Amino acid sequence: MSKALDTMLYLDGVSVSFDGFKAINNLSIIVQPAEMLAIIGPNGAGKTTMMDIITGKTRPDAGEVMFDGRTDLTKLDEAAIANLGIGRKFQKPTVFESHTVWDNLAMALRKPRGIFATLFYSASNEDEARITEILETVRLLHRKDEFAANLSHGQKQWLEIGMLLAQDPKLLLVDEPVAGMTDSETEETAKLLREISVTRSVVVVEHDMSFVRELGSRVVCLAEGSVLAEGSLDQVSKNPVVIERYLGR
Amino acid sequence: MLTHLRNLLVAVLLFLAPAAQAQQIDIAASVAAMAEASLKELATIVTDLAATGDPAVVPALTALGDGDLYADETTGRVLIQRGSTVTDPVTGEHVELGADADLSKIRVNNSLRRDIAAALAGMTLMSDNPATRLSAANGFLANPDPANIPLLDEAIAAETNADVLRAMQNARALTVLRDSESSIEDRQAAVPLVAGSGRNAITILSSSRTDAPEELVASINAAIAGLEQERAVWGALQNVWFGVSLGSVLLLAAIGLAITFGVMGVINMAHGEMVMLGAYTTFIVQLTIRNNFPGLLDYSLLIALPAAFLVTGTIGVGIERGIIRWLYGRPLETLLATWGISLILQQTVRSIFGPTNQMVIAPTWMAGSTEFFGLSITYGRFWIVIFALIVFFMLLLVLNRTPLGLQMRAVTQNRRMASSMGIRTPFVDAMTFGLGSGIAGLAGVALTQIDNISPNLGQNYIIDSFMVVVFGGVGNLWGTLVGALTLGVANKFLEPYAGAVLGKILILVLIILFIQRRPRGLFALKGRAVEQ
Amino acid sequence: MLTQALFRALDRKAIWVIGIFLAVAILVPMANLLIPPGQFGHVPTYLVSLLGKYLSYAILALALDLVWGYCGILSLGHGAFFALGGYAMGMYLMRQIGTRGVYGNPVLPDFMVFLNWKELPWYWQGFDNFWFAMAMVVLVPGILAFVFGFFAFRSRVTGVYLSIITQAMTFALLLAFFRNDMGFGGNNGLTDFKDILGTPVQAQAIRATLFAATAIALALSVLVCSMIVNSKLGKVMVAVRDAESRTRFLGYRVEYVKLFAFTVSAIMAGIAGALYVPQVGIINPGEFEPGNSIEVVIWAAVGGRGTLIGPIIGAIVVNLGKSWFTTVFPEFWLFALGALFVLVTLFLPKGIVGLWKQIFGRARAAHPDTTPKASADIERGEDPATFGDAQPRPAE
Amino acid sequence: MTFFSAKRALLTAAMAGTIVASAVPVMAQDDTIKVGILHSLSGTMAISETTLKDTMLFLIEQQNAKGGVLGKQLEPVVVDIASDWPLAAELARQLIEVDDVDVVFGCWTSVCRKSVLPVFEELNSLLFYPVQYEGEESQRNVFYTGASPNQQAIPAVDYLMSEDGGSVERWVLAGTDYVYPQTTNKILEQYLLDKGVAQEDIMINYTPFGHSDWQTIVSDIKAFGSEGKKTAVVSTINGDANVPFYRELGNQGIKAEDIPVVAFSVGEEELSGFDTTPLVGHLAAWNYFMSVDTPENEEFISAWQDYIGSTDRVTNDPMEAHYIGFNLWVKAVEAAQSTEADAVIDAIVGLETPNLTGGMATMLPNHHITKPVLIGEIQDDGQFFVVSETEELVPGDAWSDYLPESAMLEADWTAPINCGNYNTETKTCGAAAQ
Repeated sequence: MSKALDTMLYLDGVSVSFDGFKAINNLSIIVQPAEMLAIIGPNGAGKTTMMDIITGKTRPDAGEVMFDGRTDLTKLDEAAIANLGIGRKFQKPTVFESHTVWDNLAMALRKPRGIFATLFYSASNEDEARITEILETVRLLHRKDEFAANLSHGQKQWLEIGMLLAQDPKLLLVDEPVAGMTDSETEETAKLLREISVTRSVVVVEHDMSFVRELGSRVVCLAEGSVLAEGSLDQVSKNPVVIERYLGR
Repeated sequence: MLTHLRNLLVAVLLFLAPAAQAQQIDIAASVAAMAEASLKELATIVTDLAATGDPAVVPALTALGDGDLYADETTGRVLIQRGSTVTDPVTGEHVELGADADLSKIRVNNSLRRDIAAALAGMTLMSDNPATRLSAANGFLANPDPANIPLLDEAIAAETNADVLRAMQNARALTVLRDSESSIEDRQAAVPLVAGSGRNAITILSSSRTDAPEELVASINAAIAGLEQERAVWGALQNVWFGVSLGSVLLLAAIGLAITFGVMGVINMAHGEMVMLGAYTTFIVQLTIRNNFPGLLDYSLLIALPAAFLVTGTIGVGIERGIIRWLYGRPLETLLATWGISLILQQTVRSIFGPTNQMVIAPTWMAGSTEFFGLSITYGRFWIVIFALIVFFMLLLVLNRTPLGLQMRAVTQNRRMASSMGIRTPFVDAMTFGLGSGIAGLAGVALTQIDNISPNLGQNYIIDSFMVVVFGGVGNLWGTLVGALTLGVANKFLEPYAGAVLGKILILVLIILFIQRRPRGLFALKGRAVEQ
Repeated sequence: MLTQALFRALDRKAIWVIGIFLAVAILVPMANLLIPPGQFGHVPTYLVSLLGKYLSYAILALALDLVWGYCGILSLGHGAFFALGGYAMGMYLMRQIGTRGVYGNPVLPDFMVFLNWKELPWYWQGFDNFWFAMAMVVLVPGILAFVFGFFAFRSRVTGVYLSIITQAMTFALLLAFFRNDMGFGGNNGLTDFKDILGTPVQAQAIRATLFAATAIALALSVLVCSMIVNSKLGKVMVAVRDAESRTRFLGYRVEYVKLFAFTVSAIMAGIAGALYVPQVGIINPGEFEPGNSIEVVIWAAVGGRGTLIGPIIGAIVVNLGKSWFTTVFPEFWLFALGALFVLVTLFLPKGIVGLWKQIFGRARAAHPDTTPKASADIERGEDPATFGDAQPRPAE
Repeated sequence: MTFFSAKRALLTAAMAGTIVASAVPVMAQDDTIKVGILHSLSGTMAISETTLKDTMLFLIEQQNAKGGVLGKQLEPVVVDIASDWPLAAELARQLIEVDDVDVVFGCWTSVCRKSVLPVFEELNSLLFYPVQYEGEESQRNVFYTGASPNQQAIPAVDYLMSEDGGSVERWVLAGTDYVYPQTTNKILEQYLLDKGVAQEDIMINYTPFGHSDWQTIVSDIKAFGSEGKKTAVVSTINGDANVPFYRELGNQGIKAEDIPVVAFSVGEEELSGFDTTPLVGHLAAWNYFMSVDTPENEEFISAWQDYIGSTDRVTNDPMEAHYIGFNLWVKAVEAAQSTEADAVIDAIVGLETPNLTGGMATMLPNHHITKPVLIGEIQDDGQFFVVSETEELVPGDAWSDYLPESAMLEADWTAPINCGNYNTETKTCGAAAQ
């Protein structure tokens, strides 16, 4: 418990299995405040399941999951966890397609989430300024009144990142943010994430090695539900086991 | 079978006939008088005939009781007509009907039937046919009369067949037990015999208790106490059987839905109508057989099985190709469209066959019941249970062991992948839906044996079917099996306490609560796959 | 706060709809009461009640659309809330009969007298008071929906499972209300009403008033729905419909959003039922039939779900058709209704409103607001109304 | 997303206009007398009611061939209730107000009658109701041509108690859980208790509509009936539930000689749906059987079968009730020389028309009629063999004498009483008796 103190995210000995298949096996990961962590690993390594556990979608069979040094995430559900300050971007960009870009952000904006609070909510100038600011950051200002469904794949990725920003979380879980982006966009994203990680913790899952390199963060390689290697990208990519199991020769 | 016995009986009696020559005049006259007799007069005639004790009256009385005795309005003659054979009730000779013969049935009512049965029991106790003797002994059991004790003693002494002997001894024991003239010792000795006589022993004993002397009451009470314990056990088992048989009906109705809904994701509200069409197919098949090949009547249900499967399967394929295939991935829309189809099918059947019930006759091998230790099992229900299990395992086999089954599973798991691997997905879709519908048709064949064949037949089962599938867990055939049997047994255990209506409500409430606990049913799939 | 919400609710479309029904609420009774029979423009009393019935159905359809069209909850049990509201009203009307029942019992309704009940059951107490009864009209369906929804949504019963258990709920209530021991008149239900608020229910003025009340209730329902769907909460509801778990990861309590919509919708359905009963003169367990609830779904679908006007149009059109068919071609009504179900789902997935948009919306096709390419996407892949996670799975 | 435009508003208004225009009553005075036929032609009740619609069409055609009524032809107006009872009330109103019919023949279920009753009262029109029912009702505008409990249930029980009927001592009252069986069983229970039957010798059981799994109940009946005393089942099981019930009886080997079942809702039409061989000897109590041998009946059956075009079609008791009701109405109209409801109501009481089973049906002041009560045993051809018949016609009783709440009530729609619930103790109409 004391070890968890002063960490942003603390996973210790987490295991979960589905119908006998161990998706996560004795996984331990620590993320410090204002730290970026990149997670790589082959398909089926348990990356998404790990995120599911952190965000409350899946309950672990065993192990400790602590947030901000004191909150036990295994006891909470998705909404509570999100409200604690954990934002998540999905592998497949998931935006609300029948809402406009603006509304997508308005919904994500950090505001009271209660029934009556939302029923009687009116956007203040402050809120609108914040949304406009985010729209500029993700470069979607010119499409703010369009339905999210009409965006390209890359734009949806950006919108989702924008929603993440609007949530103003302490910890961001970002699953494959650059799939479908052009090279320059990828670069832009890396830059954005680095900026964010100055004040918040960020966990990025990505296959794109050049992107991971650009993040310049600590790297963890997962395989078969547990940590295979940990360190800088160079250290990890030189690890023979990682080469064997993931990167290939 | 029964007619066979009767013919045998008649033959035996004919052989004995000369011995009774002396009284034949009387008998013939009495029998002839039946032609014009009112119910009251018939009762007198029957009593008189029975009083002769002459076996020669047996054929006439048997025929009268069975409704096979006719009066020829033209000649006034009384005749026995069975099928196309017409015989004289007294001589047993074949009779050629005149061209202008006009046979009208000599009708009897329940009390006459009872009189006849009692009269025949006395006369047939010494028959050569064990089955006849058995029914005679059972007749005595139903009407215990101390006057018959000597007759029974005589018969017991001569009896060789163990079953018949037991029945006779039971009848005698009961008669003695009820006879206030017999000694207390005799009556007490009769108690254990009566107690061992079968299902109704408790009720017979308790009714014998009313005017019995004290010491007898004590031993009767002891016997009842013992029996009641036994009955509690058998009663529970009987309930299990009722539950299983109700469950197998639910299983039959639901199993096709487990395919169309569970495997394909189509919420087929017209499923009940497929069941209904299966039942109507059975009706048509039986009608055709009755009119053209009456000899096959007993097998009409078996013949109807493939017919119903083909008819409903084809209609299912038609519905899939015509409507459902435009709606894949939109399960809700399939609910609406198939609900519409169900209304159309119902009204179509109503327009063609009319709104009234149609008749499907039970084959002889499905009629009646048997005692299995302490359980009473009706053949109809028994065969439905067997049939449901056969259908279930055949379907399991088809899904898990045939190429079609493999393709079905492939298509439903990943349509695009399956298609790119060369599986003709539209064909597989149509076949899957056809299979589900065809099985519904099979269920319809079985349901002709317990329910109405009317345009509304399907509606009575659709909600129950969905409950079973959802309760068991969508996409899991074993879940459907366990779900159906659980609901059936639970229903039957609730029924005695809560009554049929409240029992059903409780089951629904329990399902609702259960879904809260396990939102995906009894046999839910786990893991990430579920959410996607 | 409220004024802002109201202001938002009263957009151009809503003003139109509300305005029309308020006008209808005034004009039809006037045409009935002021223009003498036989003259042009007179609306016979019979028709006033008939139209009143349609409008109460329209409220029911709108209520269903709020949960289905906007929140993605396909309730196959909304008829139950409608019927419960109706029963609450019916109980009030039964108590109003007083000594005019055939047995002249001042307290017990006739059916209780001849089933030999000696005193009024506790749950009938208070229904002689109009306001108590009106409170029950709102509370009974509301509380049932709240409790049912609380457990169901908390357990994350979704999609087809939810639809099936709502159907089970209405079916269980059907069986329960059929029971004479329940004390609601069994199969016969409640009927032979005499007075409402001291005035005979058959009186022309009362019928006109009931009609006006129904039309106003419909206008208010539209207002309430418009307020909800135009608020941020309404956007969250649509978000729940389209991507439930994503909404959850944004920190919204999906179960409460659903519970709110479900409860509000049930209350609206209850009010519709209460308005329906005095106009048709009977409430019986038949209203709980699962088939009735499914028919409500088709009203919404025919008109166009996910819109405010669609379900209203759908309810009126389908019921007009029903009235017409059952008189003119009685044998063909089920064919027509069945065909409607099939054709609408196949060819008019967006209902009459969608068709209207297709035909008349072309001119404005360039405007991004009204031509959501989204709809095409949604149609193909993630239909808002489909059971997102009830995807087909293999048999084991 | 909603959007709205002036065009749509216009459409809505136009639609509303059409409704108004189309529903204004047609005021044309044509030369026919309109007869409303209000039965379910679809839904659960279609099975029973469709035949009644055909019967009415048949009777009207026959009457028209005879020259109609008052020199005018009769014109049937058929509507479909679709087994939807609020719709029944709506359609009744429509028949009277819009189609301007002079009389309505219709309904089968009690709930249908209850739902349309206020409409007939309000609009002062006439309803002829042809089905046996639970009694406890008499309304000025309604004529009950089916049996009330004293014309069906009580004679049936009397028969079973008699020596001919088997001197029954134990009773199972099995019914579907709705008002008719509940009331009938209540009346019968009181009647049996009055006759000295012990409470433990009466078993009452209710099942839901369309109940199809009778295993438990039939085995309970079997157990109840094997306790030495002669037992009978009085069945008020309704509609579709009968087929599975009788099947289970047959399969569990309950024979009519052992435990006879007397039914009040099973007639020729219902029996045409199954093989009656295992049911021979079970009973039904009605006021009409197709097998009754009278010239009127023979003529009726052959004309009906000609009309419907099938010699397989059976006739049944509610059809006869419509036949009687129709003839009484025709006579009343001719006596009153008017189709006005008030005139017909005044003229019809006391009029007579032949029953198809012999004797005359008389319209009583309580708007019920006199009927013979027949007990028939089911035969293997689906017909009934009459084993007992009341010696005299039984007048229909609106209020049962066996219920404490209604024993003192009488219905009399003639002057000076002119009410449906006259209390013979307080000498007032419907005044609080409690």
